[in-house]
Amino acid sequence: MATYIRPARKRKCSKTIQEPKRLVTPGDVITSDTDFMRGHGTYMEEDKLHASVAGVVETVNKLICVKPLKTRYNGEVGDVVIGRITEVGQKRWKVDTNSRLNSALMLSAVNLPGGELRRRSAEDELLMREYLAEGDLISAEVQSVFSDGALSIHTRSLKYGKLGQGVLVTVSPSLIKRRKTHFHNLTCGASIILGNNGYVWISPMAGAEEEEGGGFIQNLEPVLLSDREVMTRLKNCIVGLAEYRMMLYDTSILYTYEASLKYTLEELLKPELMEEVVEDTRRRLEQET
Amino acid sequence: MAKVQLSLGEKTFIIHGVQDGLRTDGRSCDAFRPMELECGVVSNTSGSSRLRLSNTEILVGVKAEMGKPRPTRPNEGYLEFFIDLSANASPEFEGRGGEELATEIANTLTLTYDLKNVLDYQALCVLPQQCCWVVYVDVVVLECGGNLFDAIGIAVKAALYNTRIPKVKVQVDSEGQEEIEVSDDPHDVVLLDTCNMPVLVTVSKIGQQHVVDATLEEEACCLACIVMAVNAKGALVGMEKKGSSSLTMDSIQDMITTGKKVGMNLNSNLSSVLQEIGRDASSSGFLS
Amino acid sequence: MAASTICIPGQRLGSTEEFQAGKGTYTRQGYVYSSLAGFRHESKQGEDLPELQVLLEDQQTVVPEVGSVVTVKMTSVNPRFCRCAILSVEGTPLTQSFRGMIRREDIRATEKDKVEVYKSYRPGDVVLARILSLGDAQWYLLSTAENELGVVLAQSEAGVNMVPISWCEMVCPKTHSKEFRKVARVQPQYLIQPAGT
Amino acid sequence: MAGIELLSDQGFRVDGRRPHELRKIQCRMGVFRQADGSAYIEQGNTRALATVYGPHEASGGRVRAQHDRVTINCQYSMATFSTGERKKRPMGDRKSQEMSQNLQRTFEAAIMTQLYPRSQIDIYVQVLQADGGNYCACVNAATLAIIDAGIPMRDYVCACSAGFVSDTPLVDISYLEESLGGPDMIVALLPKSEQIALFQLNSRLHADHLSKVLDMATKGCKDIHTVLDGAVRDHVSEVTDSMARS
Amino acid sequence: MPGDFKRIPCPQETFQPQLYCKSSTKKQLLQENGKRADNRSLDEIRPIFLKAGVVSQARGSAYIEACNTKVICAVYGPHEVQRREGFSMQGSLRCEFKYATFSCPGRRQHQTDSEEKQMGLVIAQALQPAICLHKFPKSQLDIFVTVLQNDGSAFAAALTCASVAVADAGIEMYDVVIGCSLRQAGETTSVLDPTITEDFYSRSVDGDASNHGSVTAAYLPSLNQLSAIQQTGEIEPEVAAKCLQKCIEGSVRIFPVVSQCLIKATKRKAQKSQQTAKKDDV
Repeated sequence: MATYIRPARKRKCSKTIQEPKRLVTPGDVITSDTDFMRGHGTYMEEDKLHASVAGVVETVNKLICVKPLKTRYNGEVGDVVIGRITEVGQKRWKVDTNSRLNSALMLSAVNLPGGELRRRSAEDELLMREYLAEGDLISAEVQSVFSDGALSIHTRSLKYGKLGQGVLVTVSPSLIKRRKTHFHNLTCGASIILGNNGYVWISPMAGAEEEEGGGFIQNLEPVLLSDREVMTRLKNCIVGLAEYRMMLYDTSILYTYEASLKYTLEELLKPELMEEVVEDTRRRLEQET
Repeated sequence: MAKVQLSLGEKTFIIHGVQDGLRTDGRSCDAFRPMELECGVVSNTSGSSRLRLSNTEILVGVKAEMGKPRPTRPNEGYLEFFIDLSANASPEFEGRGGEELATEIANTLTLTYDLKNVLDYQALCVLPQQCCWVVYVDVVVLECGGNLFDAIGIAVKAALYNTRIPKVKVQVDSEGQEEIEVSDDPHDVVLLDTCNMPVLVTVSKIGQQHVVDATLEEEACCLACIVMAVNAKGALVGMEKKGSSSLTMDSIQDMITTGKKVGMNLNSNLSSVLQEIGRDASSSGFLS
Repeated sequence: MAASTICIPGQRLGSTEEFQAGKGTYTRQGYVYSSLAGFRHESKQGEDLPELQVLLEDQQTVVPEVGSVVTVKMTSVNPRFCRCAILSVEGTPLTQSFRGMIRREDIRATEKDKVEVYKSYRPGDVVLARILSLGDAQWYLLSTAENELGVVLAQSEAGVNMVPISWCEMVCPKTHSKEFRKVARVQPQYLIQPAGT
Repeated sequence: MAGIELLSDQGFRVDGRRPHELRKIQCRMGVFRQADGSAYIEQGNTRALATVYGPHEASGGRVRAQHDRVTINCQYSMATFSTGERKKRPMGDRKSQEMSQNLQRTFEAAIMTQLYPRSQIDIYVQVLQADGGNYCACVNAATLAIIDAGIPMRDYVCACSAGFVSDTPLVDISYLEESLGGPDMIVALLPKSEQIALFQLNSRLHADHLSKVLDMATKGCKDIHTVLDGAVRDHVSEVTDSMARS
Repeated sequence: MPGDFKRIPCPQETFQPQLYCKSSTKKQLLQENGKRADNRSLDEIRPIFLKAGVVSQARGSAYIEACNTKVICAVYGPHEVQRREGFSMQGSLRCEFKYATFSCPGRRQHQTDSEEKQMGLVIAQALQPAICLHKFPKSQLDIFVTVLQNDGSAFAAALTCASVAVADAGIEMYDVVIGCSLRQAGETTSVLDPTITEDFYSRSVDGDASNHGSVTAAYLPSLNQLSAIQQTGEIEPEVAAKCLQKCIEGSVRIFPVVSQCLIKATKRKAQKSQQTAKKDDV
């Protein structure tokens, strides 16, 4: 069918869910005990600790913080992020990483063609647009956080750098589960990078990497149709998981992928079928734990 | 339009995908994303509709008001289109940011609806040269996920289907003065015949192939597209080429054929959904 | 020149097997086409295929390109860089100026770290510079790190055109006060004598 | 006053409410996917939509950015079909510019602006159907949208209108009650600390009655806060549950 | 001048008197001998006068006249982009299209209305594929088109005129752009290069209105591609394709005029520069 229109569905009345303990909303008093340390999402007033966002209170030792359901990305050193170049400056690129300020990628924080130990010359400054231009995507690691909250990122490792062919999916950063590794070669035949900032990159399975050119040369050969089908299905699965607010990590994605196999790619676009697939996955994950 | 920037790799992936007939969301080249439609969303309008096409969300409110006929057509009423690209859809549209695109869409709609066959305009006239119905069709774009033209075209047609214009009686009093009396019975209304109204179909050229219902990402890869207004019979009631590239006659012919096919399909699907929803539907709107 | 050699944009001039595409032409699917309304020129150099050009003497549209030498007028100076308006490109005057910028490290070729912008340029100076890169959305990036590039025309505080006395100093003929400038060793081909001097 | 009695002898208002009763409030958070936060609210027949983008890099470069706090940018608009008589333009007139400014001030008082130096938060509200208390509905919707976007606030901001008819203060007045003259008070309140973020009074009201009407509006704000807080808690519980089960 | 209409003592709304004329004779598209009102055959275009380099201040300019349709166009630039936008390796085009207030049967307003804005956008888009925009990064080209008199097909004339003006400005182009209009009247009849009386007005069609409409196309002769299509009225897709084909045929017939015009303009320029060179020698 070329087109598919239907009357809007009524949203399912969600079953009454028990309110989690220690759920707070802005302005709520968390504690009047002064022994605690003030974390994110809280503020002090009149010697009482108040919440400033809506979420569940988390206490780690003496630190109290409230994590909202979704926010812009709050970078931490060591996080894997995916970013898009928005501006080429004189010694740095400005990168959109879904944080509240653009991140900076210094010219000195990238591996330039010709080996790691190469000295950066004035010519490199003029050639910056040749390496990374506006719109290009990179994977990188958070190197440090500036005082105003902006991030400084680097790509000085072979696993980071400019991204080639693939699809980007953006989800809320809070849906990305923190893992040891965020780079996965999924058994279904595609690789994904789950950026901590909520940007997910799906690409064809990395073959024999040609490491010449320091990763600035892109392979623009057509992707095999079979690989493309896998990637497309993965994309739809990740979009579906995010839509129904499931955490994203290799297992959940893989299970959803497997559950989705009973439908064709076009069928998966229908919300009710996607919902069914996600519920199947949820059940399977719950059984395993 | 709310534009997304893409890297060369992403563009290549999309273009090759279209070449292979498999788009990044799993659709084939001539398929639309599923749409959800509801009518009667805003209760203080004569007719309204809300359409959701993936991330594109359109709200249309129709208000019929009394006005003076245009001097060029003294015995016809007329439609007036207004598009509001609200800042809700994208911060780019804040202030006057969306005005240019909004006029472009409104112009296209005006051209395609301003035809003899589309609507019985004479029925909208109350008193020649003095009084007629002016049907304001106001479109608000609440979210923008690509393919604005087509989504607006469908939503407008649905809102007009939902429109109820009060019946008007003209009485001549003893002094020969004409008096207009508008019926306030909610069931004593005139409905508009929508079966000749067109829908818009945008066929975008990507690489060597063309697709319908392009997403924002696909629109970023598209250099030229043709916006066609297609009626239920499959005839073109308006066509415009947009974009910065030129097209060969062969590809134009192919694109027109696709447009006709998809347009007729859209029209027939839309009319069956509208029948299902019914003329006097009202719904809860955003709470659902 | 014979009238038959005038071409218009989109006109096919010959196959790429016979010719090379030069100025004012482009190639498409194995043929050389004209991209200007102008006169057709063929030039042969050595073993290469003859080069096809379409030229129009008096009127060339110019925009600053990387590598071209431009004449600029300084508009503002600060410790890190100076801003300027590009007035002409390779001797062809522009109808409207483009904005450019010379960074401190691009002012001269040697002892870059000792450069002081104030001792090199002042607002109002006319300077020869070379385009380094297209820069960002607003500014072209220029350099004067060559002997031939730098100030050609500067006025002293007394409002008189100064005379260069060394590569880094100029003197005012009226007050004989010296001022620092990064002076260009002007080459004749870039020199356009103002009328009446 | 033209024939309509705003308050019957039995103490009922035109729409059957008692003076201290609010209209029915229904709301939903997270209506849109692309924005950072969004919310929709219905207060009787008044419907408003709010979206929040940010915090993000301040547009217009360093010039507009404030080095010590976030810039809050608001736009108030009304759909052209929202009012009884069609509006010519959704925004740009003086009234909506004033509304935008009011919104900005209101939320500068509540959002913890010092947390995000050099950034910008865009708050866009749109009235889809107008039936009195448009500004209030917008403030309430925007509050929900900001919470949805996870932007830290000192407290909710709840806004409520109040009128004064035949010696009785009326809370949450409808378009009809607004348009038949009489005083019209708008209060935006941080309900927990009872701080007023915005106070506006149109037309004349005897100073003796001020505190009565203000109390009514304040109470209205607190009632709205209860409703909104309930909605937020439901939303948060549902999502937390979903995330926990995966 | 955009006037302050509140202070000018003239009626707020005026109408042209023609509206109130009762036309006794029904307008016929074709005469009995199968010819059009001005004795042209169906696919005959009006004779065209085209001259480049008519505005001395502009970098390039052109004037086109097809009987009573007269359009003038001037090109300025390339110059720096004024608005603060992102970095672009490609130049940008801006086109302003304006009907002179006296050009149409009814008076037009000074302010550019939405139709004119739209036309400007379409002209810019139609010229874009023909211009080597990568040759002037970060810069902008301004094209100003004014219709002096509109007797039908003014938009098509504007397209041709604008492209000649750009070529005259010495901007590198892949190809020239030629515009051509057509009015379809019934399934089989189509009238090329219609005058304003022949042009399509949806409500003036009697009886069955299907396959009545107008088509305008911009053709790139060397690339053999179309860079603009505008169609109004109700036309079957198959017929529409034929209409476009006829527009292309029409454009091919206009091409020699364009080519002659550019050659002449180039010669004139060469002579001029030789003369000034001689003067300098003296």
